[in-house]
Amino acid sequence: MTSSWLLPALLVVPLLGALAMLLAGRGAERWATWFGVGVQSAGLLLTLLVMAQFSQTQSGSMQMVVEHSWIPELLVDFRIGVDGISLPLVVLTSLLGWCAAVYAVRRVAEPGRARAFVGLLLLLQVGMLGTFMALDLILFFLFFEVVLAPMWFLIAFWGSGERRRSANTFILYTVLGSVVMLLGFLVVIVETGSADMVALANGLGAQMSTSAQLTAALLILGGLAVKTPMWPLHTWLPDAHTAAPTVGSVLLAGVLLKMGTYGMVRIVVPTLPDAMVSIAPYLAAFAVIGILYGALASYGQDDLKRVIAFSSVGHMGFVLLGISTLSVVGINAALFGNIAHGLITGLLFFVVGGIKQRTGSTAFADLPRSLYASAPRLGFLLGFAAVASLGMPGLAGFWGEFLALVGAYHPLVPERLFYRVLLVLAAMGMVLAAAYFLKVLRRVGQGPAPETLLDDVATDEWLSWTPLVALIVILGVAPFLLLQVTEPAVRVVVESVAGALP
Amino acid sequence: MTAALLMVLVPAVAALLGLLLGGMSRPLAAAIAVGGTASALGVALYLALLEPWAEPLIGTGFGEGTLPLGATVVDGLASTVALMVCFVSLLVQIYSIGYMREEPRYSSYAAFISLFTAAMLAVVVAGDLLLLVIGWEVMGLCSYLLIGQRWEQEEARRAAVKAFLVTKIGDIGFIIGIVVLIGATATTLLPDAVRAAADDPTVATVASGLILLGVLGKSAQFPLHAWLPDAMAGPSPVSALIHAATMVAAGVYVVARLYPMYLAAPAILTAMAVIACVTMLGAAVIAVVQDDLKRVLAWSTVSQLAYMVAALALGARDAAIFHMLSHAFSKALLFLAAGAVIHAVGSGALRELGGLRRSMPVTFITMTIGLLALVGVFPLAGFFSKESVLVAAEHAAHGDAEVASWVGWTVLVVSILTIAVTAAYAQRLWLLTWSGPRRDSSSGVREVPAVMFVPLVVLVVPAVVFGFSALERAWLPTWIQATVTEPLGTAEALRPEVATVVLSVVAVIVGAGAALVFRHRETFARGRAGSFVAAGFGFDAVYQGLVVRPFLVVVGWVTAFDRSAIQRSVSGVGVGTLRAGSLLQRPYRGDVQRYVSSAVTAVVVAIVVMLVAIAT
Amino acid sequence: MTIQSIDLLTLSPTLVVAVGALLALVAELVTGRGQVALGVGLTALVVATPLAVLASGEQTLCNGADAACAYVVSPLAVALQLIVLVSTAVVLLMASGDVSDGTIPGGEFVFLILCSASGAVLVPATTDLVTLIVALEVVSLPTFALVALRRGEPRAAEAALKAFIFSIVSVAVSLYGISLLYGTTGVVSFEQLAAAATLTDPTPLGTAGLVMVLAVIGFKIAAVPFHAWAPDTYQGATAPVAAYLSVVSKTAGFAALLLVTWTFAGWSEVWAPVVGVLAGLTMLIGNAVALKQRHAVRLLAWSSIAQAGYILVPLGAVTSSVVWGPEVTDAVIGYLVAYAAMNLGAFAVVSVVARRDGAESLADYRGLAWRSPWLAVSLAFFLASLAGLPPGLIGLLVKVRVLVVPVDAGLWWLAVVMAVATVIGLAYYLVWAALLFARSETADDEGLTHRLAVRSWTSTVAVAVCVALTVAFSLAPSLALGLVDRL
Amino acid sequence: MHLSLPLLLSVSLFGIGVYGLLVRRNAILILMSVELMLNGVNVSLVAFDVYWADVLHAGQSMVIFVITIAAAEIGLGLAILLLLFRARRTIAIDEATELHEEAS
Repeated sequence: MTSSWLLPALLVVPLLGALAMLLAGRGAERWATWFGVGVQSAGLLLTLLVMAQFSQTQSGSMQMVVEHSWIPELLVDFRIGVDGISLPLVVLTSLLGWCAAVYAVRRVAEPGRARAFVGLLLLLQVGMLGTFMALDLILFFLFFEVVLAPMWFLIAFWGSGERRRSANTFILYTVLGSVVMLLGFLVVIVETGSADMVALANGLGAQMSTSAQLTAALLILGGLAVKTPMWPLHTWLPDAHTAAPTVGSVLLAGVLLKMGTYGMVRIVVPTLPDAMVSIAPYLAAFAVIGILYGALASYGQDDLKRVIAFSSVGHMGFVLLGISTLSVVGINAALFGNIAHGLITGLLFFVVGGIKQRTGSTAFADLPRSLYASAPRLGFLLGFAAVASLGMPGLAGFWGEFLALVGAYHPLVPERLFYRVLLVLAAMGMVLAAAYFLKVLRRVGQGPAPETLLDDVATDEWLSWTPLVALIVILGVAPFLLLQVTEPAVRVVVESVAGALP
Repeated sequence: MTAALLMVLVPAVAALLGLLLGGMSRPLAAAIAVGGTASALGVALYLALLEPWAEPLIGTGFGEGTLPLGATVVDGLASTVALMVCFVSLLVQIYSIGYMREEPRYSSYAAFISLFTAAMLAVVVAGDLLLLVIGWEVMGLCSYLLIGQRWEQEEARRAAVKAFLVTKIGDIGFIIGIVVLIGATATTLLPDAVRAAADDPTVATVASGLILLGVLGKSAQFPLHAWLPDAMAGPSPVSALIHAATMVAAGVYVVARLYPMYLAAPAILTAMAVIACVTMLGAAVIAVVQDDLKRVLAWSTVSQLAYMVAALALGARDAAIFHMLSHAFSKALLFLAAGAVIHAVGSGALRELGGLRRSMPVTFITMTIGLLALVGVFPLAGFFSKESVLVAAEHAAHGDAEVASWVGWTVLVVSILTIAVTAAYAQRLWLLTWSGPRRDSSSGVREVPAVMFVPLVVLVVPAVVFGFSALERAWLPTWIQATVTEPLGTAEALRPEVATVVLSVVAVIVGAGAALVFRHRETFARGRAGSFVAAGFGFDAVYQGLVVRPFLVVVGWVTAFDRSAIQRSVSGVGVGTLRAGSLLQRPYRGDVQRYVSSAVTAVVVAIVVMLVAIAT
Repeated sequence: MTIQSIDLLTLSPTLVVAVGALLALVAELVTGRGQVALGVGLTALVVATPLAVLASGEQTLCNGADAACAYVVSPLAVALQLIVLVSTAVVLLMASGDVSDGTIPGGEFVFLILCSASGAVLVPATTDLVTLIVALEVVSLPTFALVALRRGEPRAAEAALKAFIFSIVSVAVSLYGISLLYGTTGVVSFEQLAAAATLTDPTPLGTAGLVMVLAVIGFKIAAVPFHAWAPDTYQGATAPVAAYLSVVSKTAGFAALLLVTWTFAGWSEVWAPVVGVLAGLTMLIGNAVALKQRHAVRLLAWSSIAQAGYILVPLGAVTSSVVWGPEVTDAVIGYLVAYAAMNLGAFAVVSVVARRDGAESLADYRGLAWRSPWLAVSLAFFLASLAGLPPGLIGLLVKVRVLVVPVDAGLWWLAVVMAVATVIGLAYYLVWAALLFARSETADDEGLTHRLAVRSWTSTVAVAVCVALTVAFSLAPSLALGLVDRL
Repeated sequence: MHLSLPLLLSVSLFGIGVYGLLVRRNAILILMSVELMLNGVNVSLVAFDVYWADVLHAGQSMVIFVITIAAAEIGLGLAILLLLFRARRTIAIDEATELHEEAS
């Protein structure tokens, strides 16, 4: 195929960009952020090419696969490709990366140092894209780990508040998770003698004994659940978000969290179907606890960023619920929810970052009231993002949650009644989400007429945020645009599970 | 792209444009809003001309697979309601130009109204359940936004949040109901799903019961009614459009849309009837003791909506829709007139009104007609529509409906009682606003500008003549009876019957008479009981105690739990590891002899252990 | 009984290094310049390296009767020899600064290092317990002198003494163990011992002997409970010597461990649990105590203790399902190779920084990135590698490779301990890395920015070599993980 | 002569050496203790050599090596002690604790 260079290029371009930033001299400080925009634009362009080359009719199979033997001693091949499950996430990553780069042009967080900042963002991009493209367990794990160091630097050096502590918590916690996940991968590799995700998904993994599958699945899920984050493993998230700089938060919530749930759909469900069938109800229970807990905890927070962080726990709960149904609808819901949450929470963190830049804080106590009046456009965007996040039908946030409920009505696993109880509880989470977002809007957006006006949304901010707004609306009114891509791939995944059912 | 979808999209686009460009100039914002709504009305007229009652217009959706979206169905019912929605929306938009003259955020206001119109139309023409959900929820959002239009006031902020959350509670049921419907019937197409559900009593009962919760929230029925009176904090045109004519009626409309499914669930119908009875009479009684013009009308709306729900419960869908349409005109008229009064006087408190007859003649006449229509005085629209509900109740009492006859009797009795109470509060409202000593001379109250009173005059027309449309089978009944889910040709004319007419006339006279008799009593000085009734029978306190406070307590628990237990356990692990480090560090004091001793000891221990292990 | 042949070519790596040691001493005597000695030493090592590769598969010092040879170069041995030779060369580069400013006398230094290295080259090629113990002593004894050589450091003697006492005691214990093994089997050559071990179950005497033999190995690799000397000794020694102790000396220890475990593969139920428990303790204690360190070299010392624990894991995981073989040895060798590159790199940076800024405590590293960005980036890279965090890919991959073994063996507790230990380890590497890039907060840091007059480009070369190696391993991990297969 | 007698001697020597190692504070005495341990090794090696009637006399030849090792160790050890004495004016081993863990 002529397009075989595309996916590697998608990784190499930001990698070279990061290297260039490492090697660039002090003079580069001035143009570093523009360079970042250039590289991310190139990446976005490549992503569009990938989309153009991608055959939607065959989205159930891996496309544009590139394969190279790399470390035979570990059975590791450098094998990447995209299908209907990973492509949307690749696009999301490129897009959010681009938005972050544009945002960073004029708004590198304190203390500046644009070269390092841009270099780290580009390195982060490599890790994120790689994770979604990897078709080898160990390669997946490596890319999974690649994002850690850059994100740690971003939080620890460009963050605020207890940034060092939060950064350390973030990395130690997630490393513990990923090491556990690695143990699970090793079980799979040792048992099957293969690290090829495609082969494993196509029945090689299912040949493992049920007990081995259970061990592996618990370990892998445990690791991924930290990243997702699944209740009660979410503790690192609020601190990390509170401390992280704006683009750090955006990418953390927008992309990094997705790596966990993506891993479940990509690896655990098709590779370990027997185990998944028995674990799914527990996963669903945790998911629903997360939904309710996230919403309730959100309501109790007194900091804008923490509210959003806990809301992520709730939203990812819906994604987990979707996965745990193991049904076509449910997994589609999870993938949709991933993308929607990436866009919406990305936008939320951008806007909150904008507020922080203008007012110097995100704590309710320090924020002036009536943002709607002091900066109407910023206020509007906050309202828009909040409404999207609380699951307003017609905006992207709703469909993932709605379809997760539909999936929970007809789970593939036998525990139907249990799932229907969960369905009701999860739906209650949607009201709770409305409660805390309205509280936020009432506290931050509305209020007596302000004495001073804030700078309203600047051109560069519009530029970096508009794509997100547009996509939230587009996916809200035309969810099938995305579902058409994911569905065939999801069917393949679900078929592998269906065989494991009694 | 079907015309139906176009009808939805035009105001939606107007909303978008209004938000993007409206800030530039007021006239532009107004032009976009009015133009958008007028275009929608044009499309609605066009659709009506296609005679959808004879042959429903089906529009297929977009996308395949899991979530096709955008299917539309325009049958007679939808077409009729769409016309009403567009008509009232247009009048409200025009009215708002005048009413919101001083409003700094007019452009977003007009845009949100346009968005609301689009959402309501989406509900009306929805051919799939998903479009229905979108419209349903976006309406709620617009309601929230518009109630909170004046968010500088704490009252408006609170009312907006309350409205959204209370309806959202009902919407949990609604959404789960839709999920059940989709899950059980494996289709998202509304007609197919309804037909399939109607064949399965269990699914019908579960789904219609759950969806009913959403309906109760949207249509402000007991026990989810408490938000509507507070919603009067929004501007009057908003109250007229959303909280009187359309959104609150959407609940009724949705039940009508899914009617075959409801008919298959008699238990739910009975529940609806009971709820309607409670709401009908309770809200009317509360309306009698309100101090605020708009709150009287709000409680009245709650009460009137209960009539429609009752009609639905009794199997009289056509009567419900008939009353819904007639109520839309008269109540929109009343709210706009009330808005005119508030605009002119600067307050809606009944204490501060009175004797405005001379200075606001047009408003006076139109509002009087509106009140008469509300009470149901012959030959205004309200008379015929209310009679149709009473006739349905009578038939049900004779056992001609899905529900038991006691239900019919109950509804009949409560309805008659409510007519009396309605007449009483309407009379009281009229007296307090228009009669009495002139109060306007000193404050310089003048009639509102033409842009505001013209819509009032226009609305008078349907409020007066609409009632006759149901007298012939070929007129309105054929229109609204024709749906995709039911066979054609069974429409019946909705004519009053002697017995009910006599009863209701007596009730009106008794009610209005009582209000006249007690007119000189100081109506505002109330005892404890009066305050209790005025506060909606203390229902807010019940909410506060049963929902809000427990919620906040649980939030407190969870937050504290997260801070202490979970967070601390994590940092505890960190601190613990560091402590372990300190502890493990302690033996290394630099004395090599100790080091060697422990090493030698370890060797001995290892040997012993291994010897034991080998031996066993 | 005659030794029939002495194949000098096969023996050449050891010989060249030993001769180089003498030449270096002479060269310094003649020229009076330490740098010349360094040059000679480097040359010897550079010559010896290809010779070692050439000798792969050869054997010599054979007894004609039963073809038992005293010097057998298996691919495994070559791999270990390569680690020793290259690492020693890097240490020499590192030390050039110390030599040129007189902190350590050049000739003696090179002589001692090469003497020790020749022993380390010998260790993996030995074929009996006697030669092995002698070779290990050859590695050890010069290092005590090396530690003590440091001028102007009153604690050097104490540092040397601690290592020395530990060494002689552990050697004595191990020798007793050897005598017990000899008493049990009547043989000392590995092959005969292996045959005996496969034929018979472990006897009490043999069990005790085998455990005692592990003592000297434990000392060399600084595994718990034979580790306590390492932090004190490393701290008292110069950075290059500490680097040598932590890499080359340790490699010799692992070579010995591989030989002993191969020999007694039949008795794995005796030594594997011991090694496994030691591995777990070493990882946990090493990492936990490292968390509390404030002195750069001490931190690296505890880190290298912990790293030794990781390397022990595959051997500790030898069970009935995972037998001693390539699965185990490749993991050990792979980790050793990577460890040599990244640990030497870290020591190289520490050595340069210590000489430039007089920096000893971690606090002195605050803001290094603004004074010497490349050194800081290199150190951060090495720390990331040691922690097993990308971009230090090789550090991560060898950890993965090591972890495969306990997972395969179903030895869950060991795998979990290693996982937990890795996370603890990450913490202190991070703290250090964070300091590198932190802004200087106090004004007295200015004092540190002045640079010592004596600068040595060769020390920087050492850093560069380590960076190059670590990057190369990261890009092509097979170079490390598949080293044995290539020899 | 039965094997147990020389082995008893060997164990005794080794044990006395270990005892001295653990309780003596004087570095010289510790060196001597280690010498005792090594001599214990030597005794047992010779005993085993005889016991096995080893034609290669591995045990005996090993004794030579042990003696060499011991000599080298003593030489080096004394040098280090000299250095220590110069710096500290003492060879009490429990006073050489300048390098140690510092609580932080």
